[in-house]
Amino acid sequence: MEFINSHILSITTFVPLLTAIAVLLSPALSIARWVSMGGSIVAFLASLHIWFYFDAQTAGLQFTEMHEWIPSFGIRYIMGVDGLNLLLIMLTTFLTPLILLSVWHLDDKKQKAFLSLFMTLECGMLGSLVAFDLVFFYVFWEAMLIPMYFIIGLWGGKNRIYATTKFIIYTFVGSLLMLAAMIVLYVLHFQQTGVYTTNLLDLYGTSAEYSTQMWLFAAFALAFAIKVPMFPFHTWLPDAHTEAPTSGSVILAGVLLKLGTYGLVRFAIPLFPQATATFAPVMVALGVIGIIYGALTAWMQKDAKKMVAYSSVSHLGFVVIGSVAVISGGAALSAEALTGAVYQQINHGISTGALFFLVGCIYDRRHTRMLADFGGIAKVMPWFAVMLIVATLSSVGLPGTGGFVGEFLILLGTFLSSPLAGATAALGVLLGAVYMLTLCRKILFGPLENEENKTLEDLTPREFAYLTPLAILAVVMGVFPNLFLDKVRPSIENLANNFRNYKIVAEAPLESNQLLGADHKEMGH
Amino acid sequence: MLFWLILFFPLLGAFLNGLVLRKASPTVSHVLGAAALVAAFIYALITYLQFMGAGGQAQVITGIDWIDAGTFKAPFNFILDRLSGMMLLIITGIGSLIHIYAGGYMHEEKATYRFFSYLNLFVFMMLLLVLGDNLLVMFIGWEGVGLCSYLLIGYWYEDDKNAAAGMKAFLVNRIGDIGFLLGIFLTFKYFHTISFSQLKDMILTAGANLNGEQLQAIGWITLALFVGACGKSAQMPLYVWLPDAMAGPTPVSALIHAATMVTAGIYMMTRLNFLFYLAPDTQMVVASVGAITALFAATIALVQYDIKKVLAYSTVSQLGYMVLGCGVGAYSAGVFHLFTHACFKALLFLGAGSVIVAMHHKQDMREMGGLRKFMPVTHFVMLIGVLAIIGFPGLSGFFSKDEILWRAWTGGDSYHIQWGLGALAAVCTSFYMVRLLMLTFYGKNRSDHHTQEHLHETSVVMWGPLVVLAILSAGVGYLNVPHILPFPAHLLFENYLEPVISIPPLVADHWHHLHAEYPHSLEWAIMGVSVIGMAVSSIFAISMYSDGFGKLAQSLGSVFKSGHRVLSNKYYVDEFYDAYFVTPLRDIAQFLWKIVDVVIIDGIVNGVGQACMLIGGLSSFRMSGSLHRHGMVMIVGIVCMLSVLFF
Amino acid sequence: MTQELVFLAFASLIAICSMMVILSRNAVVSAIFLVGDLFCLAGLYASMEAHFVAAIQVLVYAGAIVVLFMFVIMLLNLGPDQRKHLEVSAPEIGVLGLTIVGFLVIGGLLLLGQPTGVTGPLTAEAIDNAGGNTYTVGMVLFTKYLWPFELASMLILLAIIAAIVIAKKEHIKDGDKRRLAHG
Amino acid sequence: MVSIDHYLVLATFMFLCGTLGVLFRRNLLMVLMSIELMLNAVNLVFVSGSRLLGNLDGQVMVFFIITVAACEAGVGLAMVIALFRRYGTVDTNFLRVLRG
Amino acid sequence: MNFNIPSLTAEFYLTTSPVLILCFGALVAMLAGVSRRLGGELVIYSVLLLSLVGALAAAVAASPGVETAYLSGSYLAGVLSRFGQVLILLVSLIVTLLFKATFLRDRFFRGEIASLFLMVITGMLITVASEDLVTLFVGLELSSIGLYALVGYLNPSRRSQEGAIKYFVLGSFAAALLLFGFALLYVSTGSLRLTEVSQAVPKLLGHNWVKLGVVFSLAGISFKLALAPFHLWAPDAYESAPTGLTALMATTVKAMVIILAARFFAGSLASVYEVWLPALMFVAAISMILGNIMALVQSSLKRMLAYSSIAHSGYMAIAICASSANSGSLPVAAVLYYLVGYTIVSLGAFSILMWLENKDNDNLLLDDISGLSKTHPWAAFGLAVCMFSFAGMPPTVGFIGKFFVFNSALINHLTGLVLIGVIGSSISLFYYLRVIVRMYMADPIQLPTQLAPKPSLLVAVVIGATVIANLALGTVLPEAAMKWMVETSKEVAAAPGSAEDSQSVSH
Repeated sequence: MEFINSHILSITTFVPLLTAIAVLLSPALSIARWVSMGGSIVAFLASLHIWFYFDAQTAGLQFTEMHEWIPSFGIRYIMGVDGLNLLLIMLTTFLTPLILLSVWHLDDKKQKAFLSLFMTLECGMLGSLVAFDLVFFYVFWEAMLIPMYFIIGLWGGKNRIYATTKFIIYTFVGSLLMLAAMIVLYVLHFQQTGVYTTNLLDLYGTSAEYSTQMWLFAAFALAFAIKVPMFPFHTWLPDAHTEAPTSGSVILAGVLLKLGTYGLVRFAIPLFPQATATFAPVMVALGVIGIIYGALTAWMQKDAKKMVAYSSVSHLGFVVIGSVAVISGGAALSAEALTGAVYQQINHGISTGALFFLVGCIYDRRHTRMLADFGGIAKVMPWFAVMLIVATLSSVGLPGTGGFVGEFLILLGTFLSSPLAGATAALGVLLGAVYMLTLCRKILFGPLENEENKTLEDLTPREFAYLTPLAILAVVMGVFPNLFLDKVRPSIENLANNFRNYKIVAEAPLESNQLLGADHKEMGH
Repeated sequence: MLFWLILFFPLLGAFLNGLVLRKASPTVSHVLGAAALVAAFIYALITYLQFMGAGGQAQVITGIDWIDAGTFKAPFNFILDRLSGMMLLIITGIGSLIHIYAGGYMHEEKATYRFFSYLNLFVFMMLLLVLGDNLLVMFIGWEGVGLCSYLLIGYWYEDDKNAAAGMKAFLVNRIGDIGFLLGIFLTFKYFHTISFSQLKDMILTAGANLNGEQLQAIGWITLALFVGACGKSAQMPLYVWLPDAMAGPTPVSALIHAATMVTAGIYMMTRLNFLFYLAPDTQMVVASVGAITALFAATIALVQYDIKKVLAYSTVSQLGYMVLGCGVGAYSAGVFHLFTHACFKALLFLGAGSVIVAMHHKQDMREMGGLRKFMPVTHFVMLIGVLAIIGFPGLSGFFSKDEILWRAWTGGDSYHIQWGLGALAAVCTSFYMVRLLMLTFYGKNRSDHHTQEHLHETSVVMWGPLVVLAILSAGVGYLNVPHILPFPAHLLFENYLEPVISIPPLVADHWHHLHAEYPHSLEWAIMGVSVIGMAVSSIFAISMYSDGFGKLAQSLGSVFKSGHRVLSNKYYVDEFYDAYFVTPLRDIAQFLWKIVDVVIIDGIVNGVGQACMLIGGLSSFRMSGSLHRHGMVMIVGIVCMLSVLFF
Repeated sequence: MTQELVFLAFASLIAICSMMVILSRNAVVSAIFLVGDLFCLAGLYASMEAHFVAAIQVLVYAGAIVVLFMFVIMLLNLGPDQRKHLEVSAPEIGVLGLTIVGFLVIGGLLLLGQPTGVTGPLTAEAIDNAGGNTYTVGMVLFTKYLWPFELASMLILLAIIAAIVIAKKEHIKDGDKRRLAHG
Repeated sequence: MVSIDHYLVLATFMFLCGTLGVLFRRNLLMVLMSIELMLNAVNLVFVSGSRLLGNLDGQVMVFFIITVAACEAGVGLAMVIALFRRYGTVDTNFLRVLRG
Repeated sequence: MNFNIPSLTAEFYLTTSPVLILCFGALVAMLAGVSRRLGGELVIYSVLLLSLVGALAAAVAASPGVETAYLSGSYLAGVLSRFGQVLILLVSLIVTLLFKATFLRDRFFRGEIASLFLMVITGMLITVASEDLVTLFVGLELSSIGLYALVGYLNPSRRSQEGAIKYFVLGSFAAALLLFGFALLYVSTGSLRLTEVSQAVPKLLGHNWVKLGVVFSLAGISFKLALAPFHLWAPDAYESAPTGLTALMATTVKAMVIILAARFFAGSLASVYEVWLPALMFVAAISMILGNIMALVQSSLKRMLAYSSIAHSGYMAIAICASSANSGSLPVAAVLYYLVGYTIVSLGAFSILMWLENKDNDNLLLDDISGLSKTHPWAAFGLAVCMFSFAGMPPTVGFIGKFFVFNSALINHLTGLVLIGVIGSSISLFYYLRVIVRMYMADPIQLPTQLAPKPSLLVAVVIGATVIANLALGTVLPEAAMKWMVETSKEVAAAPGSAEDSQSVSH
């Protein structure tokens, strides 16, 4: 038990990687499927362990794990969980088995590679969620791009190469700038304390000159803004989504984008509080523009998947403005908005994941996603209709679904921070309904005219199996949000109230701390 | 606890019908759906009686926590007081009747599980709306009923028009909902709570201690909430969805778009009356919007041919009255009209539904006529309904509408115009309702042979509820008889609601001054004007339409040709919205996508890449190939290095 | 004074010869001017009392290297360059100007720099006392620079092998046809 | 007195001539000769420096440079011959296959 | 007048034994090549292997732990020299082994070629172990002249001949530039020994001769390192050379010059960084931009890798820039780490190319590797790892190397250079990905020439080893390797002790 508690994060993170290798080595696809499913379920169970043993009373870092990695540079293997990443870890491990289920039927030659890449991707995502060392985080953050790159590039649609190249280069540019900023921060910390470290917990205390902070924040924010993606940096997303296979889209929308907002909350904001306060209006403005812009462009789309993709731009605009809603003249963040932002990340993962799954369902049947090719599907696929409507409602933030809780809290907090921004962002609620209902109407309703649509088969049991948990979760998260919010509250309040000088302590003291300090100075200095 | 069962049954019904019994026969769905409602009604009745037995003091029923973030708290708490108790009865009671009726109306459908599931869900949501103790629980119901309305309007989704109408309803409601949300935000920002009971305590005990900022905020809060009310209660300028919503099955129109959901705005304003009292400017806006809506919709209803459209505009108009009532501070009058309207408008809709069923789903009044012979019961109850709505003395509408108009007149000098608009609307009301009655039930039958053959009275499942509603429509008016009329008990209803309506101390003087005694003669005069107007316009309508579209009707139509055209096109409001809001928005969206996204942003992104390629191609072309070029580049490099170093 | 005159004479000859080396159309003429250049340099070296260097300049450079050039020129039987004008494009003329200006600046900069005053022990007198230039150079070469001197033998060996490898008559294939098509 | 400056300027001029020859003469033999010119300019600097500084390292360096020059000339002329054998010319304009 | 006559002790022979062994090997190979009977492939192969392995063993064993200068700096024995020599010898050994597995084996394993090859390596070993400009120059020329010949005439073709001539002419031109620089340095400082130069230079700060000398020297070094704008030989030479030699050039020459540059700039001239820093920053920046941009439009893989190597030289130059005053040995350690990483990755990439090439197709184009994942999955995988590593994606050594380089640069506030590096890396990702796209996401194109079907065991082992080393240095080994680099690079700043004082006798 002791061992498990102290290594649970490594287990959660690296079981998928081991699974990926096992998948590659397994002799037949049928075995590979079971291996990957088994691995993902083990990861899920491990994350459940975290969930149940997570102490909801503290804002501290739990299940910490630390090993030396490159001690000469003060780079360590540090993992930990607190309220800000707990839910995202759960979301990742929860979505993965569902996605594996959704590709169960595929049996082309490359499928084994797909499963392996996918498990690698899971490892990358989990790693970047739990890492508490800048460089360690960066390794996962970048390494994650590779499997995603192949997933889009190998299993994507017609224009997949353009899309996947755009995806990876866009992200890479931002990330490299972030890397540079990380190093600058690291140098600053050295100049102030005489210790080289990339341990995030130590770096939180680093104070930088105002102008430096601005640049560093800009670099971090750019990297995350691209990942999110925020308004002017979003154009990779529709392409990536349109071309990616269903499973890729689900994980992309479900988790990958969240890493951007997570990064904002975990890194950019607490590391550079002054700059955050200064940049907050810009971020909010871009977020609000994104909300409205994403919604309007989504409305115009003729391709169902592209529509859902643009909807992500809009929805993540909410998360962004929720993350940077400063109140009391920049002294604190709005705890409501921050809660909403953290919560909305999960909701978006669930609802948009479901939407992509659903679009995938009809794409599998008809090999088209053009809205014009559908209409009246509700008649032949009533259960599909139920699922689509549930997902739509969750996506538009109808009360009773998780989307509402998140959006409401974000809007509330933003309103407290800036009434104008809050009110404008609230327009997104309306516009969100505009395009989502358009989607529903064009697919489900209207006359069933197309001959090919008349013989469509309703959801198969397998499809049920991966859609139902999402639908149930969407409702549960809307009705019992406190189940989740209770876990994250201390962390969020800690960040919201103290972001000006943010600190988190590790619940279990980090081991091998004795290596901090003097002996690194000899590194040529 | 019984209270929870009231909520539970409709939800259970919705769940079973919607997700479990999808293969069940229509009868099973119907029985299940109706039984859930009847059970809810019974428990509601018991709860209500217990509640009144205990003295009718408002009580808060604590449920589980819902949202808890930062300082924001929104638990699932419910408030049971005289207002919500009454609404509880209206919703479950009238709801039960309509559910029963719906079985008959929908008997031709092959599978009605969806219908009854939505309908039950609607009742559940409506109950949440009226019972919620805070703005957010109310908002669940508020949006939830909107959702059910959306689903039910688009019930026959195979016709694209219906789906579009449902969407329109949802979206227009969402505009209002944004207002509602902003109201919530403002409330929380300035009062740090969104619970009705706490808010009420705060306002009433704070008395004059409210600071200026808070008072100003109240103005904005009430205005924002009123925007929400406009959406839900179909007021100008957001009423446009309601006429289109008639695309849904008629029981839906009766339950949602006449009796319950559309009154949510009035309910909400009454619930928060203590805030509205503190915002005189908002009240002025409310009253004006109500009065204008009342008249505006009534004029449109004058020339409609679709029987449900007439009723729809009539509903808008009547809602205008209620809003007017709230605007002039006569919340009990508004709510009373809500109550009576729920009865008679449900009756009218269901009656119209019977007619429609008999006419094989034809709704055009030009093809009806003379149905009295075929459908005597329906004719009789419709007659009562019409008389009730036009304010025929002695029937419920008379009392409730009269009270509102009277309070409008006495609401202060500035409200006389609103009274005038309301009175004029009443005149119109009697004209178009009588016109409806005449065109439908009197004169010659104008339908084709085939339809005529099958005309017959509907089954007891359908006319039974009608009779109950007719009795209610005729009788409930006596719950609130004005002082001037000889009756054993005066203003029972107003007294009943007294604990709910609470004028904050800050403005109490002003309102007591307004309520100072007026001469009875004035009250008689006001009432007289209404009654005379009603009588004249009714007679006019009877004479015009005694035998279908008589000469008079046609010549009037040709004389006021342009007026007629404007009215029958509903003042071109939809077209106006389309041209000035929807189309520009669509153009902007198209521009954003096609130009900003694809050309500008993506153009820059790809342009950078292409520029790199171009530079690469050019430089590799210019520089390489020749040995001497290589050397030259090196020399240029040295010169550059020198200049970097030396200059 | 004599020294200045000697320098002036040799320097002007060197300048003229250098220019002629690169300007003359015929390679043979260039080679002859190069020989002149080398002789003049040898003279300069001698005037600086660098006798050993002056000697090998004449022996190795003029006597071996340039002769090798001449030999090759004769072997290939190259006529004068047929081009009337230098075939240069506008950017190349720009580079020409830039190069000339650049080296003018470099010359100027060199003139601006003054000798740093670093002096070693081996002044002219010291060398004379030690046994003359050649002796001293030899001593330096075989003590301090013994290692590179030995390696220089490897270098020459390498050059010989390389020259053999390069000039060996061998069937040379056309190489990558696709690549040629690209070019 | 002839100062080091004179030698430096002369060397620079030679170096310039050599550079221009490399850059602008299309005859490979001329290019090789120009390189020799450049090396000689360097030698001049070394020898004059050696005298100025009072050490003989410069003259030793010249010795090595001459060796290297000889080697380069040998290899280069072998290449010229190989080239001529193939193309019948020593014009560098024929060296245009590799580019891009 | 006293001259120190060096007494060539056993210790001297021992320390210089790597060079001596190689020289001996070269002579043996040459002599064996003359004889028809002895000149067989196997004999030459064994001579090559024996001398390389021997030299490697000698290099590992013979070097003293403390940096010691022999013959007044002509031969510098120490950790850094050993590092360079071992790296060069290892790569040469691997290249030799790889040649055994390619279609060029009958050409490569001939006496004269083998002796040229060994002498080239000798030149490199001399260069990395020298702080005397004379020796350094001789060593450089030894390696260069040999390479000129090998590039063009190991497998003569029109293309390789042209490449060799261009390489030769430009190389000689650059040598002249380098010498002009040396001459000016000599004129101003009065010495040709780096330690003495470094002692003299601080007093001469701002002296035009020094500055000009540095500029010309830098031009020469930049040429060898293929830094833009002195880079244009590289694509031609890389493309025209047999791939094995390309690998050798891309890795060992770079290693040699980087160590030379580290001694030159980070060591001797560190205290006067104002003199060279702007110029080096200029070439570094231009290299990163131009190298990456020009690589974008290449269709030949080797040419693309050549431009990419230009860009990588730029990254390494960043770290050299960072080694300006008071920055200690960290930047040099970073550049050495980067160098090792780059060497491993390049070897991996070139050995895969060598596997795929054959007589008819010795210059692979992007078209050739279209759909490689279907025909040669392991080759595609290996090349993909190399590409991601080149691009600096974790968890490969490319990332860690880039991190160290950027790290050392930012510690010294070279933000602008790092930004340019970031931009360059972003551009570079595109062309590296294009290789992957072609291999994995395109279908095979029907080609007139087929790729070699299967790798020999040796090639497979080499590729596997590079991939494993690549990933290991990217994940678990950075610490250990970096420690080693730091130890190695400490010598750069310190002046070497001299072995002469105790060993010389007075004349």
